[in-house]
Amino acid sequence: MTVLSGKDLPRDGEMLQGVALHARLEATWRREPGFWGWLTTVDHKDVARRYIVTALIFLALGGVLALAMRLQLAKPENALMGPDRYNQIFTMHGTTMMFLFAVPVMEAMSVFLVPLMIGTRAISFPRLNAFSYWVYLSGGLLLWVAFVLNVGPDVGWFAYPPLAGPEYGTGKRADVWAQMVTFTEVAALCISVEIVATILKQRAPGMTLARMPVFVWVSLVVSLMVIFSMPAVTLASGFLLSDRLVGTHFFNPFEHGDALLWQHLFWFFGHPEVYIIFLPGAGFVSEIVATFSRRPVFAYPAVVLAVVAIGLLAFGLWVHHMFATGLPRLGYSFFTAASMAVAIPSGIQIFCWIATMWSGRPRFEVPMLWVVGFIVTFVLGGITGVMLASVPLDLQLHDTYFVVAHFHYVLIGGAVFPLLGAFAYWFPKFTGRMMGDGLGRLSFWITFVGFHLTFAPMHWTGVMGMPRRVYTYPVGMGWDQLNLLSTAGAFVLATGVLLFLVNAAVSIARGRVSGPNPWDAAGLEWATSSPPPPYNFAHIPVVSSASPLWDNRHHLPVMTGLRVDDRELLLTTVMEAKPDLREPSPEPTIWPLVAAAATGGTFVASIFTPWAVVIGAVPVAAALTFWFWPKVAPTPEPVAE
Amino acid sequence: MSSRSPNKLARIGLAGAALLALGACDREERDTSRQPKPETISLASSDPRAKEYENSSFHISQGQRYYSWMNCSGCHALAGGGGMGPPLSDDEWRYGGRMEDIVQTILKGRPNGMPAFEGRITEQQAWQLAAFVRSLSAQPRQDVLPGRSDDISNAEPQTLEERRPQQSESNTTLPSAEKD
Amino acid sequence: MRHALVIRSKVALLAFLLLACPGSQAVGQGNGARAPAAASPPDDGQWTMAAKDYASTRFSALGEINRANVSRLKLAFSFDTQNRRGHEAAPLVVGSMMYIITPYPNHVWALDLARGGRLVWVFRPRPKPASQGVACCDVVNRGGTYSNGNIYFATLDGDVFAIRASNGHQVWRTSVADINKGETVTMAPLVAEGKVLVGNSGGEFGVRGWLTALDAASGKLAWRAYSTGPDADVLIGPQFKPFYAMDRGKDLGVKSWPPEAWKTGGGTTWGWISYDPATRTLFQGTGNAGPWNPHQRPGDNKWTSGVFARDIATGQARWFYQSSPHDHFDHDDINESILLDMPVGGRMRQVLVRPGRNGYMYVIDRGTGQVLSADPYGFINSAKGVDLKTGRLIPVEEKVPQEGRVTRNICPAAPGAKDWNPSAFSPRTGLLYVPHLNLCMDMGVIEANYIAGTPYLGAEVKMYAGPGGHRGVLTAWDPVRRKAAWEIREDLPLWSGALATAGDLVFYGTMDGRFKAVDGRTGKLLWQEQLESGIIGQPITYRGPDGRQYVAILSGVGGWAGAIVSGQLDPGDPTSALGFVNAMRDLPGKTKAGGRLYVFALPQ
Amino acid sequence: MRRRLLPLLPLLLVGSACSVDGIQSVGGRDGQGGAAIADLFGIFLVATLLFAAVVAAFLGAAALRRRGRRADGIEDPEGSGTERPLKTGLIVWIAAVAIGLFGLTLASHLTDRSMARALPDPASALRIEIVANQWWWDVRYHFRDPSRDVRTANELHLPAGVPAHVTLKSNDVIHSFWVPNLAGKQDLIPGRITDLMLIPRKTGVYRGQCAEFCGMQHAHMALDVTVEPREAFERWRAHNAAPAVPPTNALTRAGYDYFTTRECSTCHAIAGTPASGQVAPDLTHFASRRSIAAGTLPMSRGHIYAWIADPQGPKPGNAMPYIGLEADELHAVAAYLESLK
Repeated sequence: MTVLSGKDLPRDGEMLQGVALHARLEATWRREPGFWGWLTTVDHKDVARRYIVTALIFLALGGVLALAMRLQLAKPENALMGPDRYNQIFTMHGTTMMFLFAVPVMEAMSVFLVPLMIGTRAISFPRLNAFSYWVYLSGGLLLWVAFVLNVGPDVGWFAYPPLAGPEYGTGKRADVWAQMVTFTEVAALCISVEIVATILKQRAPGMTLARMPVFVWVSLVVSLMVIFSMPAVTLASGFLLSDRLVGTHFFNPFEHGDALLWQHLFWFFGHPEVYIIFLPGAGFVSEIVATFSRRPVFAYPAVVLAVVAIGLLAFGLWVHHMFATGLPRLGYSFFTAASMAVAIPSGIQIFCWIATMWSGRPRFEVPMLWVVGFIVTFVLGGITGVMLASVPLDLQLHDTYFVVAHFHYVLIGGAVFPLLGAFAYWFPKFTGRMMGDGLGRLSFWITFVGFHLTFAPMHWTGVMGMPRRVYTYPVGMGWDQLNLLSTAGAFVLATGVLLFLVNAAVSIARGRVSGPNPWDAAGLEWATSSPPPPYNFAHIPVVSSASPLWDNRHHLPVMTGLRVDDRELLLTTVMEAKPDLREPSPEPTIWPLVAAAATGGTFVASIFTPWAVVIGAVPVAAALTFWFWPKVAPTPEPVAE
Repeated sequence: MSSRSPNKLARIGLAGAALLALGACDREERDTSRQPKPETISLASSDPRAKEYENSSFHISQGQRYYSWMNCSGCHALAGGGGMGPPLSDDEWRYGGRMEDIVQTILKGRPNGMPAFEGRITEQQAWQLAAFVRSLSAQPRQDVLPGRSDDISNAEPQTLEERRPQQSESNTTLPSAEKD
Repeated sequence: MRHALVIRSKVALLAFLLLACPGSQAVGQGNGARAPAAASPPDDGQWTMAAKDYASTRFSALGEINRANVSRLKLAFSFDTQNRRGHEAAPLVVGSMMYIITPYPNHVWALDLARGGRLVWVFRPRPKPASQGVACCDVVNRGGTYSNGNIYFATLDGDVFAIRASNGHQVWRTSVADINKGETVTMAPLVAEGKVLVGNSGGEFGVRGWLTALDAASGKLAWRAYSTGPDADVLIGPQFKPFYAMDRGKDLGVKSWPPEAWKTGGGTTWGWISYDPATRTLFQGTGNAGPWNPHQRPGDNKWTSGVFARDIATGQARWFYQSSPHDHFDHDDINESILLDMPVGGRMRQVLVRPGRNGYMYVIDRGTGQVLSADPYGFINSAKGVDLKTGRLIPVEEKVPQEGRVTRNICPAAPGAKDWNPSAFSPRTGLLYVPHLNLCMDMGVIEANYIAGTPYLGAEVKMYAGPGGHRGVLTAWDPVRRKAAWEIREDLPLWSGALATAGDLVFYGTMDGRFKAVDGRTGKLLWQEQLESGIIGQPITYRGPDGRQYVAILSGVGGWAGAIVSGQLDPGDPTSALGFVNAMRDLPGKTKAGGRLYVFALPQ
Repeated sequence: MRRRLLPLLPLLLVGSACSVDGIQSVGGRDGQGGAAIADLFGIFLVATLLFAAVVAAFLGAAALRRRGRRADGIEDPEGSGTERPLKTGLIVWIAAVAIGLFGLTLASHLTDRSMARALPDPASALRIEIVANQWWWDVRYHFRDPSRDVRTANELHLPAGVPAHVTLKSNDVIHSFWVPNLAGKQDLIPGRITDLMLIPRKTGVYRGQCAEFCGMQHAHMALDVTVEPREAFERWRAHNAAPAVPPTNALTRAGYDYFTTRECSTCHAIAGTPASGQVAPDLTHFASRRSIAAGTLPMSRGHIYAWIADPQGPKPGNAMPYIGLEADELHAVAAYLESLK
């Protein structure tokens, strides 16, 4: 074997550019053809699109459940469904929306956008990325197949023991829930690790931390939050499973297990979870506002610091979900203060976005409509949030429809509205086509009106004493009209979301072809074609400002020298993003899918017997062995002189 | 859980998903219906109602609740270990161990001390109790059984805690009036 | 303290040796305590009641078998009772006959001692089989009593029998208990002043406890005194002069309970009754309050877990003392009361000595019910002591069982520092030989449901060995100095009674079947014999028709402690046998079920 | 942009909802502390709406300010001259938000503390123990003399103006005790004992409901609360401490016989009769209550019939079994229960 010198290897550069370069890169980075290629792909864009489509399907399913609940609650003493069915449905709604829609879709957006925004050819750990999708899909299937088979969890998305424990959580319903959590946590943790590594080590040269787009900052903060919060719920659901399956006593009060331990662990995850869902929304809004106001976002450092502050504060609030549990009263005040303090960074962000519009020249395209809808709704949700942070008020309002109204204002207003805006905004990047404008505006207004029609009345029903999670309510409590209004609103809301999806479907087929940068935006993701090629960028861009495409309108500087015959990435330094190393990126492979199937089988079987963990370890180990098997005779690579 | 043999468990584990798909609907049904299951009198060995109750996690959990409420646990102990009454967690059945035998035992009583519960509980409750009783000796399907109940554990006692007798002053001396 | 015999001087020892004369009713030298003569007449070599005498001394003046020769003790004869449940009874010896009462079905075997224990007759009372289902702690019987030519005993289903001792023919039969309510009778009746005194068992079934006096000649009801309810039912009248303020007031048996709860409040009398002929007063302990869950019965729950002094003629109460008001731990107070006259605080007092279940050795004035002292004789962490000013036990708050949450390390456990198995008092040493337990428990309570004839407990209990890891103790207690002289630690709980003899020996048995004789002064083990089954019975001694001294014991493990063997319970469930099984998981490996009388004597 | 303000209007109306006179209404001033909470709610509402209005105005102005001036060029923030005033504005805004939140936190804390301080010594209060079960409330009044204790279910009678110290326990899963007109909620957690002080100010009839999801029939776990003058409460107490009225005619006697000897008495107790079951609601004065089965059905003869005949119909999953009474038995038992005033 002859050792090749570095000069002999094909690299991009003056010798190799244009069509020839594209052809070489295409050959190196494309996925394998056909169904096999579909199964084995490790392209972050393929995986992210898959994630997004799957999450949207779960959104639709969760939405259908919501409509079913609203139908049941449309009138008092309604006999549409019994308590057993209703309890499964509201549990499935919450679980689906939180675990199968909101978190995955936000992470999928990061998986798609972050490598493009920071100018790299692939996400780090692309096989892990593929693995995470298959695991997520297995978790979602487990939950929904179980639901169809009448084994849907009926213990609430929070699954408080002892109700979810072995004695009162009859059958396997709670096990399905707990194991589904394990699936989605594994998937989310995988992605978070990838995102953090990608952001810290793969930014385009010159993209210092201070020049990162706000959305990349958000992705970094959110991923770190996932890494720190999700283990708590994984631990908790593991405890619950072992309580249920092998008779441990973590939550058995009789043997000094503690039902409140669950609540602490769960909300230590559960509260950050809310910000994990909301913060990407803030990231979307920052990008959209800047683009359509024709100026960089106002007070970028303040916005970034606000994001980081929310990420930190999120871990100090969990007890405000537990004010009624009888913990020492004085300690509550700390959590009240911490909960209220979140309003400060949120307020900073709101101010900065409006200030960006104020000092820019806002163009109210469809994504901007969603942003304005977001600001209005989110501020209202924030108001009720501040109220709920107060112990005396929370003790009255906790677990009433007031809280239902609050968190739908925050989650739909604060996360789904920006997400839909983001879909409209990046739709050309996903598909290469523009999303229809007229239908887009119509769907926004219907969704917006439907949303408030649904959830605004719930403030009253809550204040008038209607508790959450009831499958029916008696006549004569004064809740009837308000509930009917909410039900009507829910259908308007659903119509709006449906219109959005129809618009998307139509636009994929027949939308206007967009070109690389239809909005004339500043971020690197707009520097490549729409949709981007498998290798993202022919040459790695070089960045010298926070708005590269605006500051270098005519010629974006690039660097060259990456190999084109092998998947090669440029690694840069963590702080300054100076070129550091060249690193190979893995090839497509089937093993993530096999490993995910083995892991999934193990998880599912361990609902029934603890031995599944022992037996299942064999196929999992085998799949991982093949996955990590070193390539035969790695292409020789001389050390740079 | 110790009664589960690895073999059996392995089988269940591998067939877990299949089981889920096959029987889940019945097993998880929260059948709160008013009527006891319809009866078919048959000379065949097993009452067809037996499976319906025994393969239902809901009925077993109801039975578990009644086991405590109807004071079964007072004689037969919480996990069926026995006491005033014979153990239920073993494979010995003085009066037959089939579901319908146990229902008969519960409803009609047995001469050596088992009281008759007919008229004190409903037939439905007796079937649910019987399903739970059989679960104590791990006879029904494993996938409908709870891992444990929220009761006292059979773990080793905690003897590490330092045990020191409590003392107070007043017991060491006689009331002053008595010191004559 | 083991083997720490207190002999203050050589002079005392010399004086003792001079006075100690085998076969005579020697007066104790060690501390001045002695049983009142009226309640403890001179020994006639027979054993006519389980406790030997009305003072409940379980002391025999026979001294042929003594410390020097006991090691040569050999089996004289044995007899198979054909019953494999727990044998807790004391054999009776009257003249040349021995009578044995077995557990359910409560056969009475009459053996001719003159002919080597040959069977003369057997009486089969045929109790209702259903009674087995309401016997809390194995289907035991604690013996009969002989009086005036008749053997009196009670069957498990609550029938009291008088049968001719000579031929076993029934004289009368009176049903006193209703098994449909959960009532059974397991105690050995006491016959005094022409009255047969018998009480019910069933504190675990929500019964209402009582003590009944039947006319010994006819079996007709003389009186019945309930342990709960209105004063008229409890036989509280003008004679009633309790020492402590907490026991004064009208209808406390109703007022110290939630409405109606006294009707299912327990307070059964299933243990030992002592009788003082001098004052014609009987002393009767009452059992635990029902249900076990104390939160279901706020209040002091009079008159459970205490001791009554009653006029034997009318049953009218004279005084009452409650050792465990609002009982938390199933601490019945039915243990034996030993009548002693002894110096307390410098003057002789007529007292009851009661090794209480709650772990305190009570010394109570027989006449007034005043507690003179209460000292722990076992390990206690569930109480801080007894307030002698108010008479109240001072509970430890953190050991009170919680609803829905187990409380750990409650010592003593539900069977107490000592259960039913009686102590013996030797006037020669002045020591009380207390066979007792060293068990602790985890206990949590839950709401109990009352269904007549089913258990009414509301408790989840798991017992285990107390500090030190041993489960049984034989303590030689000096009631005058209020401390233990010595103690012997036994691995298994001591569930057998003790016997003291003028040979300065103490006999007792262990649950793994060892029948032991130890030195009454030092506790030194002098002799032991491995029997077929564990011993939970009461040893006796008597002078045979041939004039020699014999020692007899029933072997046959069972009872609450031994139910794991006699009932073949599942050691995997810690709550089996109300939690006792957890402490006895090793017993099936150490003994097996049995039922046999063993009689020992010195070789001729 | 006034349309964007429309959604704020409902929030404004929330304030008016506080004065709604519901029997299960958060804004009630019927218990001590209720007024303070309502005031606090008002403070929060005004303060937060003020901030929301500022945001809305700013947003509206920003949207309208340069609308229509389309250009493809990129704004130079530094050059436009708005950057400096906006930065000042940001600092002012942060300060305002921080001060506002501090004020609200302080108001909340002070309200909470003052309510806590205003609570009387539990030892002097009426002692009530409430044990939650799936899905009903077991209510016990404890007195120094235990024989005066009162046990009832799914109802609470309180003397107006007298503090009641409620001890809360759960027999199975986590529940939450909530009578919004009187006080905030408090969870009942198995293995723990929690408590709550109720100080009703105004006589009336209120409704409480379980506020923590507790399983199948979480929706049907209510309790009726009657706040009455002290004398009326004392009468109620005395009446409820007494045993049940004996049956007076052949029909009720037949019902009594059935009840005390058959399935009913296995779980239910009626004081003064042999029925002593402890695991289901005490029915001693059943007919004097306002509702059946924890607020599931209003109390009436028809509903008593309906409930006994088919308890799983209106409240599926509850522990009361279908017994299958014959018509005459049903008639008798219902008549007997109806006589238990």
